[in-house]
Amino acid sequence: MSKVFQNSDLAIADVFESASIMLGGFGLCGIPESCIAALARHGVSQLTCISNNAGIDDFGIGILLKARQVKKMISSYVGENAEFERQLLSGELEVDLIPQGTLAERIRAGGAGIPAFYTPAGVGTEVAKGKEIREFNGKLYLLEYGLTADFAFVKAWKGDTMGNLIYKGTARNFNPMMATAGKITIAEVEELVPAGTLDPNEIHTPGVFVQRIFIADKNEKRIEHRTIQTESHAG
Amino acid sequence: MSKVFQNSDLAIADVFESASIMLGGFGLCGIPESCIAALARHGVSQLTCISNNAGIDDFGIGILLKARQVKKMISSYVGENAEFERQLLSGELEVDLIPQGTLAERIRAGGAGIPAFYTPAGVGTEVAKGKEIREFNGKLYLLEYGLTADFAFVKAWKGDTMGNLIYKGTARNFNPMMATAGKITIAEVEELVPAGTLDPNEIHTPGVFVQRIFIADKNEKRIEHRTIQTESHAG
Amino acid sequence: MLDKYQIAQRIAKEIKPGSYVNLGIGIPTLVANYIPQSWNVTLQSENGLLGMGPFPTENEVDPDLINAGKQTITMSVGASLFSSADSFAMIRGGHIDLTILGAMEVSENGDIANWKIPGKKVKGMGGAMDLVASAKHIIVAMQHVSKDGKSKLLEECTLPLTGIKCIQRIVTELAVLDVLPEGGFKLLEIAPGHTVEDVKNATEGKLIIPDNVLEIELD
Amino acid sequence: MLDKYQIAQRIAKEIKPGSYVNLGIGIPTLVANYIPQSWNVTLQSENGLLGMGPFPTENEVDPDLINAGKQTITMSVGASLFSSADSFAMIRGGHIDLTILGAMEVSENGDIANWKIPGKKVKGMGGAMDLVASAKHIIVAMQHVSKDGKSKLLEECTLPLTGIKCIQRIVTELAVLDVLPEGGFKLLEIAPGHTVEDVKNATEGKLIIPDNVLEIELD
Repeated sequence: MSKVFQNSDLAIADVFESASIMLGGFGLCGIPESCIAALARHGVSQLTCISNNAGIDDFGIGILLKARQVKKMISSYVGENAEFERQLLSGELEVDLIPQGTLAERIRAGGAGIPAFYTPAGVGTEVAKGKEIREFNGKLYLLEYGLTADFAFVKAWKGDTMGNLIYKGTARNFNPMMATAGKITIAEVEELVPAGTLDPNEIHTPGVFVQRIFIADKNEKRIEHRTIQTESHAG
Repeated sequence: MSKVFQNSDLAIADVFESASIMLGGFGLCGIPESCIAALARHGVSQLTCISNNAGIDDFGIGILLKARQVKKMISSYVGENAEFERQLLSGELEVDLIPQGTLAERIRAGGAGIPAFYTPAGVGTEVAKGKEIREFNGKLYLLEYGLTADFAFVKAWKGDTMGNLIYKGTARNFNPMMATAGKITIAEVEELVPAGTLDPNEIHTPGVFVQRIFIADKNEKRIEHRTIQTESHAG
Repeated sequence: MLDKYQIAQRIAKEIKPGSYVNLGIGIPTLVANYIPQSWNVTLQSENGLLGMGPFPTENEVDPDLINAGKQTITMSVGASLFSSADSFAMIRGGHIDLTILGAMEVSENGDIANWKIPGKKVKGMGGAMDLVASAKHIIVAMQHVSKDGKSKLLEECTLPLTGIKCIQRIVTELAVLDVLPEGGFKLLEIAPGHTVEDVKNATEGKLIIPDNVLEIELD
Repeated sequence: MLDKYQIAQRIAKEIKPGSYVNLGIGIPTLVANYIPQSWNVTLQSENGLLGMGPFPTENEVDPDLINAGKQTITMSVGASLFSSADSFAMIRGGHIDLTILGAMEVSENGDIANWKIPGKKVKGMGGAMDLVASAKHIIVAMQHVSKDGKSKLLEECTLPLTGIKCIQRIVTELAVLDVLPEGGFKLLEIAPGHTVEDVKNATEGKLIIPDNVLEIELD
């Protein structure tokens, strides 16, 4: 009955062929590295991956793309991955591009039992195609639907044995909403502490949302654009 | 240009006749006591107050009711106030009762630029009267609208000079959403610290939502039902 | 006939170890007293707390820590705090395994009325409509008959509804019953000292009596 | 003709002290360099940070702290962190005073195209559609004409749109212009060394030339 799993392989062992999976992270920041590596070892394919980005060629979701495990990506920005581009053009991969705020809100809605909501993003663009448009107070909005998935993989900084999570810095990003929207949410944490250690007032994701938790096998945290302050920096 | 006000009277000085005001709190827990007292001194009336509860006869919003400053209450539960009942029966006061989760979500939506969303609460009840009903995945939902107000009065535990807020315990309740949904949000805090003192990772309400902040004149924190563990406590 | 403590005790047996439970005001609150610590059950309070502990001692009282009934409480180990919007997102999203609440009336198709009596003092529905519309599983703790002898398990509710087709199980002073998906109260267990006939007389709505009806067991 | 640093410098003059600003990728990012500390401007990064500081020194680099362009950054005094849903709630709810972003094309009625070129690599819109649909006030930093001499200030956009009727002000290498609510680019300022005629030639959409057109001033 414990939520604590010994490693990533055990935690994701029941991910099945054609499953839908949400993966936290923005760029390579706050991505569930250990779960992704385990999923590559696990080997199921035809996956639908819901993630703001698609990783780079040899890191993040790029690893799953290279192994041809992904059938469809639901993302807002996928521009940093050449293999992605190749599979998309060859028709091996489907992609559903969604405005970032709409994606975030759809996931939040999915976890919150809101089946649909209206948002202004995408009105008058190709994103609006086939969608209900409605006016509220003189402004146009699109109807968008809540989004859930079979699994959610999230990365947190600290977690406790009851599944409570605290994220760090901008590694929080999509992780908190995804934790609420997975039928089974699997959290990999840098530090796992006994329940009662974390301040209840500082918890970002209450344990009820997390079905499994384990200590991340790796925290490589690759940096996409290492940008350093130069001497000539103004202001 | 500073957000810091010297006291409650200055912070609420421009609240006008017939204004709509959101007031944080659940029961008497986490209510903006100082703002309410200042508003009673300020004296404008015909107010629309949006608050989960209506206080008790001599505390919380009860003070404003007694002074006949409130025209309309938008709440989920108002059962603890005899003066409220009297004014309602005499027709002096209007009340709009909204399911608590719907009220919380409508305020969250108002602050988040979501004009409307669907929720299952109230389907088949008198709450559904006149509302659009729609089916998603075989279940019925009501269309509910985002809610904003001219002012939001919130109570926080700690705040900094840039308006960042941290709440304590269950005194958080409606305060975070209301902070996002007031055109002018006024925060009273138990402790006001210099910007940079609070851990960015622990802030509940980012400063962008708070236009004014001041140190609460009073933190009486009256308890509605002081319930103590007795010797016979089982389990 | 069960008293309110025994109703709470019987309901506690419905709770699964490791589950997350929301307890309403009244008899449901008493249920907490009959959940063994070892079950690792987590109680949610919809005003923004997951992991509600027992009432505080005199020294522990904190005005910033109350439950949905506005009573002072404590936090259990591993508790977390959040806003009302996040709390109802948790409830509406189906993350709470079980909701236990009181009722004035339940109908044979699972409708519930528990928030308003016409002509009486206006109070409001609080979180009840959200809870009944969203909960995965609901158990109602209620009186089978009113003080003046009228059944509260009805063909149709007479009071303003809180939610429709949402109640699965009912525990009263007389019986444990399921509301069947196709309609009707199915009798599961009878209170010690009572007969099927007693339940029949106390139930206005359609009562389905299977062959084997057990006696309610309390440890 | 302004270079990209000068465009950024000119845009910085549009920022009000004490305001909250979201800076897009490219030239908009450079704007940060021209905002004096004393203005108390707070920069939002839509991946979940309010209070973005300068790039880190070698020692300060933290892989868990990046901006929306995926560059390593620091936090300024009084910063706060939040989820992507909360970040776009902040944006969509109109809490950010000013959004500065790049564009490939803008039309005379304020439509903007800045996310996709048919036939080129698919990237995605990221947060651009949310930003343009929600921002209270938008300034676009863009090239007036493409490398092959085509105007990018058009009667109608030719590229897939990011948003409609949302752009209020444009700063290019040649000019500062407003998009009027009734349609048309109103010329406000011209880059040093250029004439109204230059701007006319570079603008395909309707250009409105008031009597007093100033020269762009950079401190």
